[in-house]
Amino acid sequence: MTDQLSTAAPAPVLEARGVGKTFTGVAALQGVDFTLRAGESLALMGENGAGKSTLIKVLTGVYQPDEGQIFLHGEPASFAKPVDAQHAGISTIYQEVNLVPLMTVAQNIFLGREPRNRFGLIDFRKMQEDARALLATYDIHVDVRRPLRSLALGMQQMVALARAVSIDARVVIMDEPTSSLEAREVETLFRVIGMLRSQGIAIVYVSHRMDEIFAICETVTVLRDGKVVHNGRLTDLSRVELVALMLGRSVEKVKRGGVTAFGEVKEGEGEPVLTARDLSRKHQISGIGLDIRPGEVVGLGGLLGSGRSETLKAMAGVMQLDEGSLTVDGKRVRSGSVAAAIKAGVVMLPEDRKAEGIVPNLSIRDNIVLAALPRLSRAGFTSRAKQDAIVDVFMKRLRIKAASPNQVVSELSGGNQQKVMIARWLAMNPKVLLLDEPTRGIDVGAKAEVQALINELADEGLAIVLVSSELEEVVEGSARVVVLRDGSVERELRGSEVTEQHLMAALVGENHAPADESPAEIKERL
Amino acid sequence: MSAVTSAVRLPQKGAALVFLQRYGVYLAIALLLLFNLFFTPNFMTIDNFRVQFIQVVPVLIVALGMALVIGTEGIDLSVGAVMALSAAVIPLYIGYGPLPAAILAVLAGCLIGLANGTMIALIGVQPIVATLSLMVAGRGIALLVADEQLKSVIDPGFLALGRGTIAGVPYSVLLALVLVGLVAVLVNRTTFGKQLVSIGGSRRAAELAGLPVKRVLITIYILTAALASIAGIIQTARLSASVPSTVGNLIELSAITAVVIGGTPLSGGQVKVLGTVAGALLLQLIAASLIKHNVPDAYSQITQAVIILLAVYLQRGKAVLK
Amino acid sequence: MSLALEPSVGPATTKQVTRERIAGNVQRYGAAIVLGLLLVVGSFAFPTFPTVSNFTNIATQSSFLLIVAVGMTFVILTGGIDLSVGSVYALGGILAAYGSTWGIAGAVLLPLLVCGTVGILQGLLIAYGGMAPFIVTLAGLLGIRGLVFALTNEGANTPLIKDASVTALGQGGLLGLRWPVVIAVVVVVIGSVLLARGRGSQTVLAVGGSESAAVLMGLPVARVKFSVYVVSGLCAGLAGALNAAYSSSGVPTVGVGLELSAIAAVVIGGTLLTGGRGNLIGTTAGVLLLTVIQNLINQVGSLTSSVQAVVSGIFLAVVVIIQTVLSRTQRL
Amino acid sequence: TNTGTTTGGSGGGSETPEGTQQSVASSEGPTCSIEDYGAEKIDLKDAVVGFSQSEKEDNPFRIAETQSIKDEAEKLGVKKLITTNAQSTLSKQISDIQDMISQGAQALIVAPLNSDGLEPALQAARDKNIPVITIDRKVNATPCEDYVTFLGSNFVEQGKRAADQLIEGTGGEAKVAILLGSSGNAVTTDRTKGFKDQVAAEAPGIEIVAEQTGDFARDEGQSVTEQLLQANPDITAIYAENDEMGLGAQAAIVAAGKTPGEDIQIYSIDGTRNAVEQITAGSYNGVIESNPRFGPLAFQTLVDFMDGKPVGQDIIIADSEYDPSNAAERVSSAY
Ligand SMILES: Nc1ncnc2c1ncn2[C@@H]1O[C@H](COP(=O)(O)OP(=O)(O)OP(=O)(O)O)[C@@H](O)[C@H]1O
Ligand SMILES: Nc1ncnc2c1ncn2[C@@H]1O[C@H](COP(=O)(O)OP(=O)(O)OP(=O)(O)O)[C@@H](O)[C@H]1O
Ligand SMILES: [Mg+2]
Ligand SMILES: [Mg+2]
Repeated sequence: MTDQLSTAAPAPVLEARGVGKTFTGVAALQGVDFTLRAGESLALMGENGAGKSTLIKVLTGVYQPDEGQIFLHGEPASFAKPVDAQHAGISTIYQEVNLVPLMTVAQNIFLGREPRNRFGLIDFRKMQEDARALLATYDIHVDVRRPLRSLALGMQQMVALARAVSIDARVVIMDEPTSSLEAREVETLFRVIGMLRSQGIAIVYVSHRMDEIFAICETVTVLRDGKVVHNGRLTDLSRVELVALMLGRSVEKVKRGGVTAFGEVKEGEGEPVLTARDLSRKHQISGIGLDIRPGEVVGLGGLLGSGRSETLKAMAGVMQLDEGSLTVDGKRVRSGSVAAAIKAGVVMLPEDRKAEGIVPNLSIRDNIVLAALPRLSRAGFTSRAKQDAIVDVFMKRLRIKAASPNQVVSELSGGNQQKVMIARWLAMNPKVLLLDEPTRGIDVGAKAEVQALINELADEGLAIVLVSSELEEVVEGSARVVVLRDGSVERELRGSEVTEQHLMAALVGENHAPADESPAEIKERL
Repeated sequence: MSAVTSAVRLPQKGAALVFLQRYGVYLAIALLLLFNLFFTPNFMTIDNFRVQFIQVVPVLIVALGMALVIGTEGIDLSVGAVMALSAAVIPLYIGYGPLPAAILAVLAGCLIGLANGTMIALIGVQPIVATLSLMVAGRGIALLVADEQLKSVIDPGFLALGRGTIAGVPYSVLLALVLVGLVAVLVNRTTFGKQLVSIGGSRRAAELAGLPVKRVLITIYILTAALASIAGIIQTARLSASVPSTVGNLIELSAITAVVIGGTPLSGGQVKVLGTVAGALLLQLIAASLIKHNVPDAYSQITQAVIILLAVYLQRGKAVLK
Repeated sequence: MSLALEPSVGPATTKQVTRERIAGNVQRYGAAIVLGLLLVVGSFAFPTFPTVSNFTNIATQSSFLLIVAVGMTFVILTGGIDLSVGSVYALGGILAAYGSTWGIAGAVLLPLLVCGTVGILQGLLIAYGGMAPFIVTLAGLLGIRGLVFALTNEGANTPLIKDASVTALGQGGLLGLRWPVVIAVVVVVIGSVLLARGRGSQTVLAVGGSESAAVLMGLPVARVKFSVYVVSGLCAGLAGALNAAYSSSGVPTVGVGLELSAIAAVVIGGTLLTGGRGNLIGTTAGVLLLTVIQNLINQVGSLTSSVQAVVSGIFLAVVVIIQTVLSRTQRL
Repeated sequence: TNTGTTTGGSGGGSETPEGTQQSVASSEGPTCSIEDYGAEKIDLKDAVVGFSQSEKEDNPFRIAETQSIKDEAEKLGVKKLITTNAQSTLSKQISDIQDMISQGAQALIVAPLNSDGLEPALQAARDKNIPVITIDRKVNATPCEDYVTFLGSNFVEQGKRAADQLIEGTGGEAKVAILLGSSGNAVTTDRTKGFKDQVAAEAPGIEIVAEQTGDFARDEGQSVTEQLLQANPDITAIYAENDEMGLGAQAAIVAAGKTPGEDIQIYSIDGTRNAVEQITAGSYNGVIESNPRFGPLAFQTLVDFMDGKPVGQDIIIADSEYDPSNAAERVSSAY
């Protein structure tokens, strides 16, 4: 396959030959050959922990390869630091948003290349104007003087993207750029990628979302367990074949799974286990009411910044409410106390795994049992046996890929970290599970497992609230969808209304979706 | 900010370097012992080691508490003042017997810990300034409690804490060993210990996981103060006098140094109890070697600085990036 | 229709932004606000407090610490710390005295050269050697003080400054302000401009805000970390030299505990100890606060040293509590 | 006692036992009068007097010194006495003095922290022609110009006398360890110099085997002595530059299983009650006094000065000494 390509293909811009990288005990990359040609858009695929991020970090000077060589325009190159790669025209959006939360949006975009006036001093006015203008080209309208951390995660990711592509680059590498974007932002992103490609800029794109891969990439490199298992044109592969390659299973086996792994969903019956009334907090959400019954999955729909995360945080006690009440099984839960919420059986998987989820220096085991620890201890003394029992179950059930439960969680791949987070909350045996982007950054295999798990948990009687920026996931996974807009409930979709058309129409504030319009058409309009 | 450690790592090192990183302190101790074996008369004697162990006890006990605080990404500058306060309280109540006096001394110290903890956990003051204010005020309070006087303590039961031995091992050393054991268990085997390092690792994540962050923080500052009070009591017994003006002066720096040399990063999220013990011992050995060779103060300070740098340089890479 | 396509920015965004901005300013100038309150209260309580001569004293007394604190602000903004400033301050003083035999140039350049070198060494170990700032500068605190004693025969010799032009640098002045005050103001102004709009200023903030992000963004992290320790060394040396000129002698024991005062001033001034946010106006207010607290204690005039310690400790606590509460409004 | 504690020192309380008053040992040399200095004549009764203490009042010497100044000011009916404490920080002492001047102090008594570096403070006083009397530590400046006069002990002499005591007590044959005061402190330098010079001159049989700083603190003195005794088991005498370190050394000697006062002799300087009591108990060998009660003499000098009488520029007080022959009878005059 590779031969066919090379005959007519333009010269390679960035190459890796025989690259190997071993972390203490884990061989993250072994003899990886990788080629990126000018103007090419290449999908880098693989399961969680396959080595995608590691390869990117080796290519961009964050890590030094243990063996092998990097070539830039055919010349051997070695990047001691990320800045060297940047100077060589390689711009990267790393998997975790890597910006400075305390600094403003404008500062973040122009860090390291601030516009100056004639005295050599930074010209903030110009910087803000430029930032505003730059973001506007991507349809982002935020106050660029605000600190980055005040933006929702998806918006932060858009800022990171704007920064990366505004640097004059020959190669743009994106490690899961869409993981916290929803449809509209993804559209914007695609537009940007189209622009880049038309300028002959080569793109490396990592994502676990198949649609996206097939929509924008020409070629694909598949990694499995640190080795390259496939290299070629994407058009030569079907989805199923690609998944099979990634997972290392036969096509037949993979075929049995559907688009999403959700089974039949049904509305819950009986008394609501959780009742939220008039949840309000100044400037964030107002008057939100929800009833969640045991055994049902309720989706929360909304655009970026519509207040989905805030609603979950309000119910999980993370956020102090100005008004409103929350009752679980008829008992009032004190607002603003996570402990009280957990005690009542309401737990939340936070959206920002890096800042709010993992405790980076602790082991997988400790991270999983973190919340459940008091239950697994006697008189304050921890019991290793009890912990191991639980950790074992979840590591197997969620297929967490790690050297051992003792491995430090920050060493795991992004997807596996997410699974650890899910395990933490499942270990609590909650009554109500609030999931903010549960499949963010999770590979197809694991995603299916998580989706199946959500199904299964609902069947077992758990009440679940699901926030996802993938419409497909919300629609297929939920029995009904509550749509938020500007911090309050816009609409509720039930039964047959739970379709992508209706949801999308509701998102933009149209009460009745024309039934004859297809999702694609609506996407088009957006 | 501590959550980002993973993103940037120093390049991997060879096995020898990994060994040095992990065992840097112990190696430094061994080298120093070796040096003394050859160049210091009367060093390798039981009596000498007893002296070293007795002298290291206060710093060690304070460093244990400091390690806990540092594990939560905090710091406690007030430990010296707490020692002074507990020393000041002893003579007031020694008439009721050594034990009640000691208990009251620890309680008094804990009040400072409570003040620290409240300011830090509930109000959100940065630990270094919160404890700095109590470092200044605490010693003043201690002196006022003591009526600005130095008092001899002659209760034989109390003095035994400073002088008595079991099978040649001084009580104070035994007490320190017990405390090391307790802290090690606390850190490694209890819910509290795990919560402590989680807070240091990522306070936000700990909060979202429903941990009682504020309670744990307050408790830790109180514990640290309690340990410092015990150090103050031991020091008082050893001196057979309550000297609130000088006891524990600058001990916060020694304690922090011991903790850091022992491999606990100042960025929190880890507590190395054994390393802390080794760190304290290393400092003690450095001081002893310099005094025994009658090195003038100026050069002794320079030498200490160089040795500390070397010991930490050996194990750098572990705690570098915040 | 196009309206519906505007991104959903949540209700009352502009109001929120205004609120954030006000809260930001309260935090930025929290120390200055507390300082203002203290000045008013002090003026009512003690008639001898609001006098020109007293304020001149306060200014002079603050100037040395302020110069040190400016350097410390840069260090703390990167998330580091410099414990060596007290010893470097003493070294600067000694060297100024030795250097004064070559006149004013020697008295200023010699300390700057050597203290800058101390900063360079510490900066190298921290930025390129990957060592923790706390430990490196703690060793600096010990080692440099040792060096000071070694240079002065265990502190027995105090080199004196005889050159009139050098003593004039400490004692003379401009418009009723002593040179150290004038120089401190200049240092603050230059520092503020650099920090707000200078090359590398954004990297300083970024390193403190998130070092790994700064590395991944390709910022010159090591260079900036290195530079701030050099700046701090230079500032401490300059302050020490000015202080020596002011007191016509290089006293080996000055500056003990100065690092804590400087750190306290910086933190009270609203700079986050973890780095990433802060400004020199705050630091200036922090330094003045510490001096004014001492001044007010002296105004009472009959407190014993123990009571003074208690009062100033509690004062400090109250000030940081107020400052923290003021700035908390901005937390998200 | 049954309380298990003893209290050291009276804190220089109001009862001043007979014989504790400072007396002038020498006041020869040039004098200074109010005309010479150029100050304005004031009546202390309606004057504001400032006292700048150098170190914290947390040790007997400083407590007694401050108390004695306060007591005497009260006795004389001084209108207002402002006291400040530099807490061992030179810059604070400068500020303290400046602050007192701007508060309207008309006369100053200063216990300098350091011999050098007070220039700006003295200058500020000079600018307003405020008379400054320095006590206990001498500043390197011109008397009757930068300040009026110095009252205090001769620290070199104290070291010399301690050497004399030690030479006599040991018969001129000893291995001595010196516990130095804080580095960079003029008192340390002088007491070391006086001692070493005298030993070199008078007692070739005395060997100084170690000199290490104990920072004038009891616990440091104890730790250092413990180390030294281990390394040099043949030490027979200790010279501590203040009583606190001497008492620490005593505890270390006991811990090492030796008898203080006999196996190892201890000499120190200060004259605190704790140390003198140890002499009476036989486990301490000699103490050279450094009398802190400057109040009466300082104010007397000030009064004389204001009355237009010439006062000595360099008034050295007579320090007594304690040894086994007189300790019991004179312990009451210790502070
Ligand atoms: N710093 C590290 N230390 C130790 N092991 C590491 C480190 N970084 C990555 N690994 C390991 O290397 C392997 C590859 O990880 P990598 O992050 O490249 O996966 P990935 O393909 O990007 O996965 P995901 O899709 O989940 O992001 C994993 O097994 C991971 O645990
Ligand atoms: N475009 C924007 N401009 C300014 N602020 C925004 C914008 N988008 C979001 N925010 C801020 O983000 C917060 C709401 O985000 P929230 O996380 O609740 O959204 P969400 O619906 O959960 O979206 P996501 O799932 O992408 O995070 C609000 O505080 C809002 O101020
Ligand atoms: Mg990845
Ligand atoms: Mg969200």
